[in-house]
Amino acid sequence: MRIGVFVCQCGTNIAATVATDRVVEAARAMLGVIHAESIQYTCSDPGQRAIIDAIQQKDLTRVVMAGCSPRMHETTFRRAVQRGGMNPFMLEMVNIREHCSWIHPDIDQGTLKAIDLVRKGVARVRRQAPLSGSTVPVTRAALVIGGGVAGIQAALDMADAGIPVTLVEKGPTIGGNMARLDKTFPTLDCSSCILTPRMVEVKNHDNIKLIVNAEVDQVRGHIGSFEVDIRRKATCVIEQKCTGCMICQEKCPSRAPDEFNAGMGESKAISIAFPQAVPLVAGLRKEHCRQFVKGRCGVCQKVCPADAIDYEQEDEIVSGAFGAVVVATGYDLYDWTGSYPTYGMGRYPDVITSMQYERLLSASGPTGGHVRRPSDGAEPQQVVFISCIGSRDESVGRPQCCSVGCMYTAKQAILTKEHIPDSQSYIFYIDIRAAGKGYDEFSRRAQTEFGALYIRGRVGKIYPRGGKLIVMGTDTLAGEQVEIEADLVVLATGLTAARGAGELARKLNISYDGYEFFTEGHPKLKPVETNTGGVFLAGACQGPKDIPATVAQASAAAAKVIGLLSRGELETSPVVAAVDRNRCVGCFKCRDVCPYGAVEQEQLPGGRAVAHVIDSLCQGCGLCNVACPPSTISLKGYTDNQLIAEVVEVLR
Amino acid sequence: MRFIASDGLPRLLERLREDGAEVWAPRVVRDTLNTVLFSPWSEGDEIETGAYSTLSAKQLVLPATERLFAYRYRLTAEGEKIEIEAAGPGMHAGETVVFGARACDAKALGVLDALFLSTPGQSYNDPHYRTRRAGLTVITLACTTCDSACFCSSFGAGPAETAGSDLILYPVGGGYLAEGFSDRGRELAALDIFEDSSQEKPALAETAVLELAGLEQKLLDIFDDLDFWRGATEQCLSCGYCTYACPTCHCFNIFDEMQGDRDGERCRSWDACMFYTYTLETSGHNPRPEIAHRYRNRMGHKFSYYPANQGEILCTGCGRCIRGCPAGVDIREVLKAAAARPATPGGALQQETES
Amino acid sequence: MSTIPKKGINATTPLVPEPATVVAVIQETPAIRTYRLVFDDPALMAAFMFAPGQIGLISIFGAGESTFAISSPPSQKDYIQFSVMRTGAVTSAIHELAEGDRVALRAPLGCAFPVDSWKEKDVIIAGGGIGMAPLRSLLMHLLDNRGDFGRIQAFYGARTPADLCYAEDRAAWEARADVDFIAAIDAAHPDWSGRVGLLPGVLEEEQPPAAGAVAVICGPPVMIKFTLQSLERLGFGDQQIFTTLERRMKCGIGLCGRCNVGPKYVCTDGPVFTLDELRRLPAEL
Amino acid sequence: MSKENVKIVGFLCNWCSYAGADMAGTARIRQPAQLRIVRLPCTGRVDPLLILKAFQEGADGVLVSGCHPGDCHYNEGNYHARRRLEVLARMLPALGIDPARFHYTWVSASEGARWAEVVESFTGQVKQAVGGGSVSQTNEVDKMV
Amino acid sequence: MDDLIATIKQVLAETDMVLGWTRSAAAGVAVPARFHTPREAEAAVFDSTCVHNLAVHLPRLKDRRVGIVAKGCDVKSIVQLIAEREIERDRVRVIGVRCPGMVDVKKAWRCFGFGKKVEDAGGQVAMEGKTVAREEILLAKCRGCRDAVPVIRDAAVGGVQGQSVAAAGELAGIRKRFASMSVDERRRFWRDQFSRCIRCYACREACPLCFCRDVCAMQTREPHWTGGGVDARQSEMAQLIRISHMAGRCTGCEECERACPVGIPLMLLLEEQNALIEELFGYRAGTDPEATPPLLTFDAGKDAGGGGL
Repeated sequence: MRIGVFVCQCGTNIAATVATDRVVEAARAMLGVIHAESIQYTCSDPGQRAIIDAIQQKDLTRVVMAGCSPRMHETTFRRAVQRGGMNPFMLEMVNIREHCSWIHPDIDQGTLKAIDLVRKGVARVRRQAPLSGSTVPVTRAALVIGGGVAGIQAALDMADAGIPVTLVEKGPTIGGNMARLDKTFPTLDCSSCILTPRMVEVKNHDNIKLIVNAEVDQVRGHIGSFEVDIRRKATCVIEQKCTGCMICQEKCPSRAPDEFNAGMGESKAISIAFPQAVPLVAGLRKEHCRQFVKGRCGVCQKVCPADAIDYEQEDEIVSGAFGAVVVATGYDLYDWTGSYPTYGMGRYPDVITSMQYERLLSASGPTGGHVRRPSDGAEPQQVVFISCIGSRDESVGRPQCCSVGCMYTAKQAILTKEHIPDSQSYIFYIDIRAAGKGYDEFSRRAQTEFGALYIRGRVGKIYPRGGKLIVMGTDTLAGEQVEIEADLVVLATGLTAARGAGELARKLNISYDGYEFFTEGHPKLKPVETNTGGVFLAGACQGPKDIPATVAQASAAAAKVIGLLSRGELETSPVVAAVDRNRCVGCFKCRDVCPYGAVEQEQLPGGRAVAHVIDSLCQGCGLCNVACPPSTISLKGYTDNQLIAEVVEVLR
Repeated sequence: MRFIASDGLPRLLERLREDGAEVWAPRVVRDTLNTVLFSPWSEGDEIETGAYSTLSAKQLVLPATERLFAYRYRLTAEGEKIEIEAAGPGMHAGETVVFGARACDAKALGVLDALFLSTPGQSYNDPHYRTRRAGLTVITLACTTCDSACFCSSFGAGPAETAGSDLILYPVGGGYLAEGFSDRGRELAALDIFEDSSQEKPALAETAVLELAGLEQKLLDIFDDLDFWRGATEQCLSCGYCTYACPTCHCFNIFDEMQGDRDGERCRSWDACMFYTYTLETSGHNPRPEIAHRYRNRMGHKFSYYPANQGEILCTGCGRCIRGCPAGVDIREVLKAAAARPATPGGALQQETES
Repeated sequence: MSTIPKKGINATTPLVPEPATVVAVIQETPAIRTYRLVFDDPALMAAFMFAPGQIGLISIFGAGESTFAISSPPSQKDYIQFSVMRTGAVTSAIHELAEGDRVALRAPLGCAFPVDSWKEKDVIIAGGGIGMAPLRSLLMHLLDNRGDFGRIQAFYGARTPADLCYAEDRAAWEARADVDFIAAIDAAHPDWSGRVGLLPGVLEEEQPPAAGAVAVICGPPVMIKFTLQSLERLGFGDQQIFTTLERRMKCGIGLCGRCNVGPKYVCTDGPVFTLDELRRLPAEL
Repeated sequence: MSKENVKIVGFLCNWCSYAGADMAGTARIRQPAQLRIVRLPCTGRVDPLLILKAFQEGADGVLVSGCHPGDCHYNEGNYHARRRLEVLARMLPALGIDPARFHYTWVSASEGARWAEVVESFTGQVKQAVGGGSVSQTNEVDKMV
Repeated sequence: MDDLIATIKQVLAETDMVLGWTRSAAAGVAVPARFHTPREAEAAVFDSTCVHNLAVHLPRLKDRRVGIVAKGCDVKSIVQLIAEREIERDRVRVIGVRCPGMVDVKKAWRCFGFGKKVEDAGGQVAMEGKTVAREEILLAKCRGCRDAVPVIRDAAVGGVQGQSVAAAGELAGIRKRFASMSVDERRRFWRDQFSRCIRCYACREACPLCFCRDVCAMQTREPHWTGGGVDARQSEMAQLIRISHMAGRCTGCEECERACPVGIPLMLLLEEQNALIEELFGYRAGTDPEATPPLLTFDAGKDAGGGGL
């Protein structure tokens, strides 16, 4: 063992309160130390040169560098010893500046402490093994899960950068929730006018493969090389043949709910969601189809001019290899009908959700853009909006802000006035949250220009009376009860994670919170990463957000993927956990605590199952090392014996 | 015969202590669940003369852990050097008296002597063992009763065995008859704490007898009968209790005890052939991976190899391994079954060429 | 087995090693390094005697002690040589040693090859991998006393050319006319122009006559297994075949218990055994 | 009564508390000199046995500090640490170790001043705890305590 | 006994063996046995000397189908092994038995002598004319037993439901003394206790949850938590390793303490730890095969601890 110890004086930063010559002298007596010297500025060029020279002349195999914080210069000195011909991890830095000379004015105290720390460093580096990361090849392809605006944006950004992208959408068309919106706040752009061109671009992009009616079935592998099975659900329509002529939908005798219109209209068992759907391909819903329910019909098959109907079609597994995954599964609206008994639990047809109202406002909606209330088709005069349904409401277990309700309610109030000039909108709200650019101005316009009446307070009860809905609430500012005879009540329902988000998270091994929103890698510094390398988040799947924030995050995720996939291979950190196969008892407590899913089961010849660390996933936290009773999984560079030796040496 | 009254015993032991000897005797240990151990005795301590001690008295000649030497790395003018300082026997190096050993315990010392004091050239003459053994006086308590774990009668004279004892005390009314079997023992019996007596020696216990004839060869003959050994050890948990409690087991481990990186000691410590790690090689290979393999070696060592090499059976029938086994394993049952088992063919090369 | 004078061990405290210094380190293969040690006490070094086949225990304080065959010949008085393959904690610590580093050594221990009884006989040596270490000592000893023996054939096998130790020695043996030395690697390799094939096959191709010969084999278990079969086919009897056993050892003097194979202790009754002896031992290797 | 010459081992996570200690240094905030810091990637790497080992090797006090809950660099490391360390802390009296000699806390990279306060106050607490003539003082051989 | 034997025979029909007890002639008490055939099963017994926790064998019989006669407390070990995925539920057939409370055999032998047949009836334990109050001779875990009813069972003998559970007794003996000790007294107490440890690892080997066994860190140099020597400090560290690794896993079966040949009251520490685990996390090991052991998980919101000075 040939250890060199270098004690930096850092000018007088260290030397003023630590007698570096005494530290050098003490270091010389430590086991295995064959070289020790003090250098005025070790990080300077001549300083680094001195280290390199000593390594080469004295054939050093390990170096202890006593100086500033390793957080400052560890990389500098790792590179230096590497230039000297050593493995960079055979360097140990001990902090005798921030943790010693700068905080202890007494030179004896400081010197003694510095010697302790050097001894600790020597003991630790004695037990250090050379480390090198492995490289894993990167598959230059990305998977985007979810075809809403987030998925579309991320897919297009990546595809434009030359990356082959597969976009998987659960429903029959991309576009997501944004495609169902009429206008967007605060500019009142037509939602589909800005979105549909992007949807078409996806369809036509050479680098994008679009798979609709499909979900992720299984995910294997890790950053750089995921293998994903995608299940394409049978729709009884041969996608390649369907021309989107919609004759089948026209002739189909089976009625079915209109999901695109949030249940506001009626559709057919075979249908295309909406005229701008991408891809423009019909799909058949077996549960509503006479052919399947009654066993005879076959109308669509007969009328289809393209011969695109295949009743025998089965689910199909499409497998793909990807270097990275962007999750953009968006949101669903909170289902209020189960938890607001005083609002009728969905029994009053004229109490509707904001998305249903959005469809009533939309020119492509079931009413062609004429606002007519569901019960009798009458045009409402008095419209009551109630904010914060299923959000900011502890009583239904959803304390978080939906972050868009205030704004879209203002928008809908404005649109109501535009559609029905003599109407009056009332908005029950808790607080008006309008923090975005132009948002506050917008919500004020709803009041000042469009006459919406804002009432601060909750609605206690809604009940029908003579063709009207009586809305009873409290105006907490005025301190009085309010009763409004409404023609239509619109609930500003909050945003929840998309159905099945938790299940998808488990497949991808990413974490999610109690509401199944996915957890970002770091709340501040890694907003689009997850704790699983190579899996990124875009849009409302990470938490409620509006369109601009969604698009920004989607582009950010795309940028991360582009950066990742621009490398041919990935170098993994060498400070990862490793398993001693001979001693592993296969209890998998390591796997239980690993936040990154970096531990997998390995079957040894002979049948014994042991833990195996996937280097590219391991982040080196060391949780597994502590969870493993015999420490057969241990964190390289921070082994038990290294830490034990440090403890023993500082206490000597 | 000489006689010592029961209340004379503490006086005898105190006299020995005054003469500079450390005295050990079986005592119930405070704050334990009725554990009897040979423990240092001083005046006023109660001695347990009924129940058997959980551990034998072998620790007085083979301590559970002892230093072999100390090492130091020192920086000298010629660079780093190693200094090695051999340790003396340390514990129990002077006069030591063990009171209340049983015939089986005393005999065991002689069995160990066969290995540790063997003549130079044949094997090894252990300096620490020799020093301690030379300073050890064994005062044996003869057994007039026994329990069902005892089977010393299978080995020589059984309860009447005198080998290894300096002085044997035979319980009689009011005290003990004393008989010396060595110069040291006769010297003690002559002390004025003892008086002459014409009482008869009491009848000694009759312990169970285990048939041992032919076992030395039989254990070799059924060596390859792993089914037998697996069956015999199905309850064994592979702890080291039986080996540590055994008065004749003597295998040890050698390891370094560091005091920081520069200084340390090399120690030897009791080791148990029942541990997996005992024969584990650094390559991961283990010639005795299963409990069955290890127990087979343990039986072989006691009843076949040691008799072949040293002329002594490595067991005196004290029954400690039976009384204290947490899993209720009874060595006698295994040996009986071994005796009844038909021989199987085999040999070292067989396994090697098959593996 | 012949009884060899065991000077070098501290007579009164045989468990206490003697300080020694590394005088040379040779990187033989990626996993094997050869160390040349000298007792720090010059008197001890001068009196040191041993015979091929005997072993030594090297101590790295803190890590422990490990057993290795002596690979230098008795005629080499300047140093005691060991070849060490990296497998565990102690061997890893030994692999950290550099020239000038201090260790401690207990040697010689165990029984040697009974070369005195091989006078006039042909000797066949077959070593595989690290198993060549004791055979190097033996071969050099035989060559030092060349006139005492008949034909000497030595075979040394390894997986690849990079796994062969003792490059200089091999060149010297190949150059000598009084020994038939063949190094072979398991499969063809661009860096290798010599013999290719597994050692048992090479041995059978060379057909050493069994009459009046002894064979010494040392190597990994699978190599020993097939070499034994080859030797049997060539007509070697069990008493003509010698090998060495490896076991985990602690005391080296037949006390601590763990290295026994049945009643025999590898540290004191071995490590050298005849095949005949092994056949009579229980199957526990 | 308090003992001046104490030794304290600190186990600090690299990302928050070690950086916080760096910040205290950069700000030149004077601190008691008895603490020796062992740097780890995460408090999740702190094996409770390390703490017991430190006590056995003669530490008068042991301090563990990591990222605030929710801010762990590895997301979950300090949550696991919190459970492990809380169990250990509560076991200490049964083991015969004064619980005042152990403390674990959370200090972020920006809390240099708070770090200095933690060191100051824990050092004082340890001096107080071991000053009363506990076993460690009466018998140097038996270091655990 | 007939009921037990019949049940074992039934279970044998669908398993490779049944773990149970038989009477040892020499020891006079029940000893563990394996029954492979109905004929062997005839020797099965169950009484208040069936102290052994046979679940200790299950991790070593992972590839077999095993029946096991188990007391309520033994079943907790089985449950915990299932919770830790060490064994598979469907490979084990649990024969729950009605437990009368277990006699501390070592105490019995101290009262009556080794190998004397111990008669346990009606509040008294007796042999050859001597009697001892049953209360005095019960294992510590049986006082205030909360787990007499097996949590899982595939068969039952003697009506495991609704059996009486020994009343919670006052702390007695060592437990009482220990509870009243100061921290420094405890330090000395443990130093004395561990000075007797001989490192035989019977505590570990008898523990059903100590399934690392051959690679256990109590014995290794990698990691080198403690030396291999017999000395109070090293032995204490070795035991702390075990206790630390039992946190949130120990079912309190008391086997380690029973196995300890030198009578170290290990349960003092384990009981303390089990109690605080229950207090902190509401978790009792061995009561729910679906539950995640508390030190393998966390609750970001509810867990408390750490903070200011």
